[in-house]
Amino acid sequence: MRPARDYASTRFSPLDQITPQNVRQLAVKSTFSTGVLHGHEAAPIVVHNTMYIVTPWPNYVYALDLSKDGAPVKWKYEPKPLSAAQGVACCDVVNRGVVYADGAIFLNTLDNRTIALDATSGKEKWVTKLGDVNKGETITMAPLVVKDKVLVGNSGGELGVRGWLTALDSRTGTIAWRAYSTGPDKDVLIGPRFKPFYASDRGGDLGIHTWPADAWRNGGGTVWGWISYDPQLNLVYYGTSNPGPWNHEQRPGDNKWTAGVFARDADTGEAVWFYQMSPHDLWDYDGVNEPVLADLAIGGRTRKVMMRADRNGYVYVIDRTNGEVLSADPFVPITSTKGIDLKSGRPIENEELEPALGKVMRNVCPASPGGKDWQPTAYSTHTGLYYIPSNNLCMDYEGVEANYIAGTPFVGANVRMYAGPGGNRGEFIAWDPVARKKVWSIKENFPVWSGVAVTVSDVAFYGTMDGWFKAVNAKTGEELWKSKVGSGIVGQPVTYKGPDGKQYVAILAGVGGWSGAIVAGGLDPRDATAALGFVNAMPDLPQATTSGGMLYIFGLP
Amino acid sequence: MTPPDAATMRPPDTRRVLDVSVLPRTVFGHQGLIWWGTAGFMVIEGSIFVIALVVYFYLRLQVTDWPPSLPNPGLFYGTLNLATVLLSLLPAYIAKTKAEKFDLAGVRLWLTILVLFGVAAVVIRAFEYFALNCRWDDNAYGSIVWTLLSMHTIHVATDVVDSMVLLTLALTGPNTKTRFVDYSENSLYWYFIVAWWVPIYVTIYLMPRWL
Amino acid sequence: MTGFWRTTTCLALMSELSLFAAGCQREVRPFQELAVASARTQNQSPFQKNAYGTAEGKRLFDQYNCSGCHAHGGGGMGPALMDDKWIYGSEPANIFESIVEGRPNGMPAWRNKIPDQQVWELVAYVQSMIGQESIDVLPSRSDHMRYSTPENARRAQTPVQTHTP
Amino acid sequence: MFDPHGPIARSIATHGWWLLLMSIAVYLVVMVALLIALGRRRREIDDQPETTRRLTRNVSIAVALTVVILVGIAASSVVSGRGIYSPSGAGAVTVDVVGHQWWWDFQYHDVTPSDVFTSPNELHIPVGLPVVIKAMSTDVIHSFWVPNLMGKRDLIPGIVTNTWIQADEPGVYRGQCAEFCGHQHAHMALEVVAEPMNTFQAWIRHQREPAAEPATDEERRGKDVFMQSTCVTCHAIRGTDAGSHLGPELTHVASRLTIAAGTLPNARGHLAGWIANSQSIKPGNRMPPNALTPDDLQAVLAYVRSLR
Amino acid sequence: MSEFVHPVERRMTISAADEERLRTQLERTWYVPRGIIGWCSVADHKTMGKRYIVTAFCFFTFAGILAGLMRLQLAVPNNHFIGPDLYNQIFTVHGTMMMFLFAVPVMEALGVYLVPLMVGTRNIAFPRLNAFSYYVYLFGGVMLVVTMLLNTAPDVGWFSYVPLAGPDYTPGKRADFWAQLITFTEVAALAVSVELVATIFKARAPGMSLNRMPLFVWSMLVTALMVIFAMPSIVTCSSFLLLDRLVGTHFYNPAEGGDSLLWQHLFWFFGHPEVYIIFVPALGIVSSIISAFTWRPIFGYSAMVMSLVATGFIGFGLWVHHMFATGLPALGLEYFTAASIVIAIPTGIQIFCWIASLWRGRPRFHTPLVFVLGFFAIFVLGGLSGVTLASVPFDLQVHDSYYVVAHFHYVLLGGAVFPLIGGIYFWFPKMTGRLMDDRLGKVNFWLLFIGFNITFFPMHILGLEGMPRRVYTYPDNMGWNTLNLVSSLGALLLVVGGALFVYNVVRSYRWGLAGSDNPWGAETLEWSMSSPPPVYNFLHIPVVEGRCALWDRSADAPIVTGIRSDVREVLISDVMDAEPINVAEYPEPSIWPFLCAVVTSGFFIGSIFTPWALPVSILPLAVTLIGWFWPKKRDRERAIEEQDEDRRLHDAA
Repeated sequence: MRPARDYASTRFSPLDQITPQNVRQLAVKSTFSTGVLHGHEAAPIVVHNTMYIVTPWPNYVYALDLSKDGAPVKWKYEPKPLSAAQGVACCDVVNRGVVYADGAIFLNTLDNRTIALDATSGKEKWVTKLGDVNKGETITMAPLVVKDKVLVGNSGGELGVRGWLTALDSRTGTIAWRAYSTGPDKDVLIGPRFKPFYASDRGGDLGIHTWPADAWRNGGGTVWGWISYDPQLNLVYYGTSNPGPWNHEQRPGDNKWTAGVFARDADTGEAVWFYQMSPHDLWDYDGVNEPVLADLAIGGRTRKVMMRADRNGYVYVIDRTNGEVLSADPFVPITSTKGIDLKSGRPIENEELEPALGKVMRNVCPASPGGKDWQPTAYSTHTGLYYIPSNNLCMDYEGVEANYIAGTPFVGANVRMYAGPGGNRGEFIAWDPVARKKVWSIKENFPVWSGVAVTVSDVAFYGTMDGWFKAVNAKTGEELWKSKVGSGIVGQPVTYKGPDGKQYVAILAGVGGWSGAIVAGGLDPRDATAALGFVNAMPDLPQATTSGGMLYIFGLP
Repeated sequence: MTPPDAATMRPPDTRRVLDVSVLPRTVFGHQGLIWWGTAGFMVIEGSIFVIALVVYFYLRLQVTDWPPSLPNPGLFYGTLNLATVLLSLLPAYIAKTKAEKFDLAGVRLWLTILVLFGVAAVVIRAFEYFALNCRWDDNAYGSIVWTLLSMHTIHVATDVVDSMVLLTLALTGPNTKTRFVDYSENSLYWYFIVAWWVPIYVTIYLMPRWL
Repeated sequence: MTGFWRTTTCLALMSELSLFAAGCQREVRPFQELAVASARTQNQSPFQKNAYGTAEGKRLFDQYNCSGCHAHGGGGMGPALMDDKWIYGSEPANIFESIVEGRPNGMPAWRNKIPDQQVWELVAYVQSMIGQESIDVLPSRSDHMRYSTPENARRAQTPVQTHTP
Repeated sequence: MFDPHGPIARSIATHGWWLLLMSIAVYLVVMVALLIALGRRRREIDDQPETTRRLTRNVSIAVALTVVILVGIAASSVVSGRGIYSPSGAGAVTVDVVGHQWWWDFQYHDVTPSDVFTSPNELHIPVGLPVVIKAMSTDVIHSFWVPNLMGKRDLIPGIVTNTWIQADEPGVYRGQCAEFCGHQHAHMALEVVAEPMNTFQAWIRHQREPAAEPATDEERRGKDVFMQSTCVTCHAIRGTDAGSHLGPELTHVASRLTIAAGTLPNARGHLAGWIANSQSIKPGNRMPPNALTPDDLQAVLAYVRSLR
Repeated sequence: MSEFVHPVERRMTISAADEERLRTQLERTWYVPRGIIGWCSVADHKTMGKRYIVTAFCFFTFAGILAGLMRLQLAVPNNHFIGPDLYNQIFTVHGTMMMFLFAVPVMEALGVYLVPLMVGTRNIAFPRLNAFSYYVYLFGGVMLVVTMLLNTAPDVGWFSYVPLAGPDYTPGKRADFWAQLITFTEVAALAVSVELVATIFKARAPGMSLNRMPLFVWSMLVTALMVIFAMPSIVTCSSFLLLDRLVGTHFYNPAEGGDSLLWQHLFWFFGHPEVYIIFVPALGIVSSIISAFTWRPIFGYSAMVMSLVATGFIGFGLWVHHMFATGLPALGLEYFTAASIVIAIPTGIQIFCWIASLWRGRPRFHTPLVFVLGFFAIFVLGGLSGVTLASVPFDLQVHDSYYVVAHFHYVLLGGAVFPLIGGIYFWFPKMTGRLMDDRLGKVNFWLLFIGFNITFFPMHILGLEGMPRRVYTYPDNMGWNTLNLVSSLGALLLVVGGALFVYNVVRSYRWGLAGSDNPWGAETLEWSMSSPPPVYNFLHIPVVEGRCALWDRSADAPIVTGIRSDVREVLISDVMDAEPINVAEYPEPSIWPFLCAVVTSGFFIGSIFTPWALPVSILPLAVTLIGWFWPKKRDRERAIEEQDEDRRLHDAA
């Protein structure tokens, strides 16, 4: 139904046929080549015995009929997005998934169109153009349908785009409201209901005043990550990306409302609260990571919380009713900040590392992709653990003057990344959000750039960039099973019950994305700053995998 | 006093003379001229080393991490080289004493041993470059340690070649007495090179661990 | 004997002086002499053998955000430029066209945004990224983070066109 | 130095005059002594032991006097130096002085980030109040120097240093880069406009505003040409899509006294020549020649001239 | 000292025939080879010294013409005569050439020529090294001239501040040529300094103890020692610059942990002593001339020597006064103010002592002395403006303005070039055997003196009015027009004066009055032999009996015998007392130093373009060096002689 399975974005499946005991018997049941080479970050979704997958640009949508042997293609939809859109997609031309609601499949194309397709026939129902490629805007996120609205946000924080979240009428495609992430309060949809918990977020038109004059017009804060929805409170939660440019000296101030999380009324879009994880973000610590909603017993009472493993390396537990941070604890080695001051909600910056023009700051951890980038976490109510696919990367960072030319990158930083302490570039972490500590973890050579799925039978699935699809015991972290697939995995595993009533696991392989850019884009590792510095950390990836999109469906015999 | 007159300066027929024919023609050490040339160049090269070391510490003050985003240099080969060159002081010293006694056989033997030590030092030096764990163009730290090491390597290599040439001369002749001064000064220069390896070794290998 | 030495000496001196001969053109700084109109039709960057033009190209490569997509040759949003795979050809005219007209997979057209003589400077620099310039013209490192071996220390590569437009 | 208009310059000038007078006096004394030594009537060489004693005494006295004078100079130097290093009061405003090849950028600090603005090549300061300067450079070493107001401060890439400036009378003071910085070191000048506090504040308020909207058709067309041509890749105009800071910001360019870093007075004709081919005026500068049609050029001129 | 053999003092009869025989043999032994190969093989200090001086003056002329071009460009505001690109090359080459190819080398050249004569020895120590250093210097200088002619000349100022001179802001090879020129001249200057120090310390005639050394020799000693300690600094920093540009090291890249101020520290740690390296020999010249033209020893010899030495030491402690405007901590700056002011004290002492010398003696106003008097008038002014520059607040105002240009031209032209030209007038008869025209000389002086002051005095005022240095043009409305025009007109006079000097030299060389051995009646040993000096300098090495070698010589002064005349033997003496302690043999002329210099130059120039120049030139370099030191026929003879000698001694025993 949705990439994240539920509105709370838990990726927690109640299916229990696959257990730690029988998971070793998993075998490939079906495969399907997408015919596209770039990073496949999408989650396949299964509705009415049909699996829908979306590829990276050119954003083909395939409907596979699971009820037939070999899952043949039911229909294929080609949105024919503009070729030029590839040139403004910051970190590979990915797409993170489609969503199904009311007989329709909703698709975002790279060239800023949201398209509703008839789920059975693949016919276009409506198309709405939301942004302009020439300004650097793209859309890579998976939409979310809440009631009668399709929520869509844009990408392009590295191109001086002004971020927004737009709600479309799911029947007609007309724009219901649009909430910008920078600029005057009326653009941000800040009104009388806006009650942020922390003082620094209160005040009029902070989206203007916390920027140098006019800088908010190309200040980033795009919404390219995940949206969660709490039906009880009728609030949607989503994060805003980094402020632009990366070079912080060109944007003194807190740069509201970037690198933070918004809670908005699902119907009107009015902002209810906002919390900024990285005010005046120095290191491209986007705030787009998925808010995972759960009810946890904290301090003796059950609190409605939102969990976020943020780019800045902290696991936040936030009261989702008002935006109060209950705890924030590092889950990866951190040097860029010295902790989170829970009183003000602000991170304590490490002033020694504050980047200055023309000076290389060394050993900044986590690196720009953060402790965890877009790759979604999972939360199992059964184990009470929060599963984080994380990166262990540090970087050298030099601020340089960024030059705004519409439709071209607006970054202003030279970055080279490398493995963090320990030398492993990734780690799969099980985190106890109540006890605020790591329970177990599996070190991975490459960053864990795939999403996670966990089942009630305590099996957690994730993939690695060198092409292993793994199942681990969700309680102990014991590796139960793994299977090598054709390309590195940067997608999201899903598990579903097939038409035959059996439980299946599906994953899209196809290396790419920011971390896989060296393979997907054929980049040259001799340049340490290639792909904004990520290539420097991944020079050996081309030896480990090649590109190519392929769907794998695993099942028990 | 009146201005001097050329006429008064004409030498008389019988003159006071200072006969220096008895003076030695071959001298070792600072009484001789060669020593001063060698010393002059040692002072110049020593100044360059001092300045390079000063630059090292100056650059150290510019940054917080040292070595910046790089591992510390490996100790093994540098220390091995230190041991080698310190040991080589012995053949150098003996070769020098032999030279000053005009003992050609001794010079040949100990100069050969000195050359062998020198070659060993150069070979070990090649591994030291890998033990630095950085390239010269990585950052200023890499630049200065490569420079320090290379400056010293050039000195070592030059003196090894120099010793080889002298060894050839010792073997083929002609071995004039002044040639023995060359053999002696060669050891002096080798002392100089060895002596500089100590502060450079300490700077390259130990300073990153201490600072 | 004397004749031999004399010849040796003269040859040595002449070879030293001949090193300078290459210097004449590569250091000229053509601030404005460039005939823009004629430059468009030619297949040779007027800055090709010119250190100043190539260095200006390097500066512009950063300032016009070329490095935003192509990084410092390693690529990112755009393809790598320091490897030997040249999608649209490596002739100066090809590169000029890529910059001015853009290319369909995302390279924007810079027509009217970058004046021709600066495009030619960029062409010269792009060629120098794979060492397609004489060594006395290739740029060295910048006063920035070290990202790669400086252009003047890279091994020259022969570009291969990988795609026929 | 001859025409000081600020406390630093005045303190330097006072000190300098004192030094110069002292030097002239010493020079005269030495020259007179020399002349006497040369022209002294003497029959023959004066080799009396008594002469030698007298000479020794005189030389010793001269050396002693030299030492005294030098100590005096050193002391005076330290004293007048004190006033130069630290401002005489709290700074009225803090300005980043950023050196570029070959122009200046003055960025005015403010606690509210959106009130930060830049004023290329023209530094406005309130009369009678110290202004704190943070000196920095983005490329090579430049040196900030306004002879009538203050001494030099080098702008060194990678290093930020603080100094201050103050003018006691309203006026326009010319400053120039004093450290050789490449081709156009000669044409890297700036204007310091010292004005009364209320004028200064009005100026600040005006500078904070976005650019004026084009009023006439020609100006509108000029804006279109500007936005679609080379201009937009280097210059920023606040309130429009032009956001590049490679060259000086043009939001209020028409209100400035000069163009091209003090090279030319800000007049339409100069501006036209500058846009068409700046290389003939300031060879080697970073602005390329622009092959605009005459109509387009006029339109752009009209637009740029409207950015008051 | 007891362990040493002492020379035997006795009386002996030396007949005229003996002397004639000795003369013939010495002439044969110390021959100066002829022919092209011979020309490149010369190892005689006088020949090399003259070549050095002539070469240095050629570069002086070239740099002077460049200066003339600059004044032409600056004569009127907004001049388009020379564009910024060319102007920057011109002023860079002018400064570089004057400092590195004229001022330091010409002073050392004078030392190469005069010091062996003054200390009473037959040649400079390490004569082949001396030849090598000359050729390296020559090739380096030619390289710079050629770059200027090929539009490839450095354009970053003689100080080459990074990052402007770094790889990012000076593309191409212009700055590399500058950096490598430094290497050329430093190699040459350092080698010469070692030779001079060794000559002065070890080859003095018996009796010339340190406290009897002529002041000129003292000044050369101080200079040579300053070179030895100062120049390594700039060798290091220019090599770092070359490495930054060629192989991408990061010494001056602040982003990667380098520092652009590092350059300034290293450069000025050399750069300030450099000024004294140029100026101290001039002090020696002044002392020589004053003493010769007053027929009196210089007043206060000890004070003069102490001042020279003090200048040498203090010169190293004040480099930061070139960096007052960089924003270093104030306390440090004040220290350097104090140090910079302190150096005025030794200079003052010297000025006062000279005045006292003039007071005591009866000056004879020949051209050399007139130039020295001009030196007083100019240099004292330059020195005083130097004291003002040491003061931080004043310096902040006038630093990098024309005031500084005026100041250092007063110090360098007035303090070094005027005495130098005086020195040329003074020693010309010794070098050539002919006197220079005195009347023309005085006209020459007045042209230069007036031209100089018209050119440079207005620059003081321009600087105080705020005109910065190194600008290729200036606006019209600044009130600088008149003074600049005046200055440019003055430069015209200077050019005429310079031309007249050249004319006088050429004319006197061909047609000048023949001078006697000692036309001025001066005191130092170089005046004791014929003019020009014979190839072996001294028929008999003299024994010095007092501070003024010739004036204090008694009628029965001893001479040295027992030095072989059939090989190039020289007397080596003790450092302090010049007690003879042994005899050394100097090498024959050889082509190898020249070839080695060719290879070295090839390496230096090649390494501007590629680091592979190093491996490529190692082999030829080794070949030429081994050839240089490889035993010659003479060594075989000598080995046999020594064996015979040993056998004889053995038999006798």
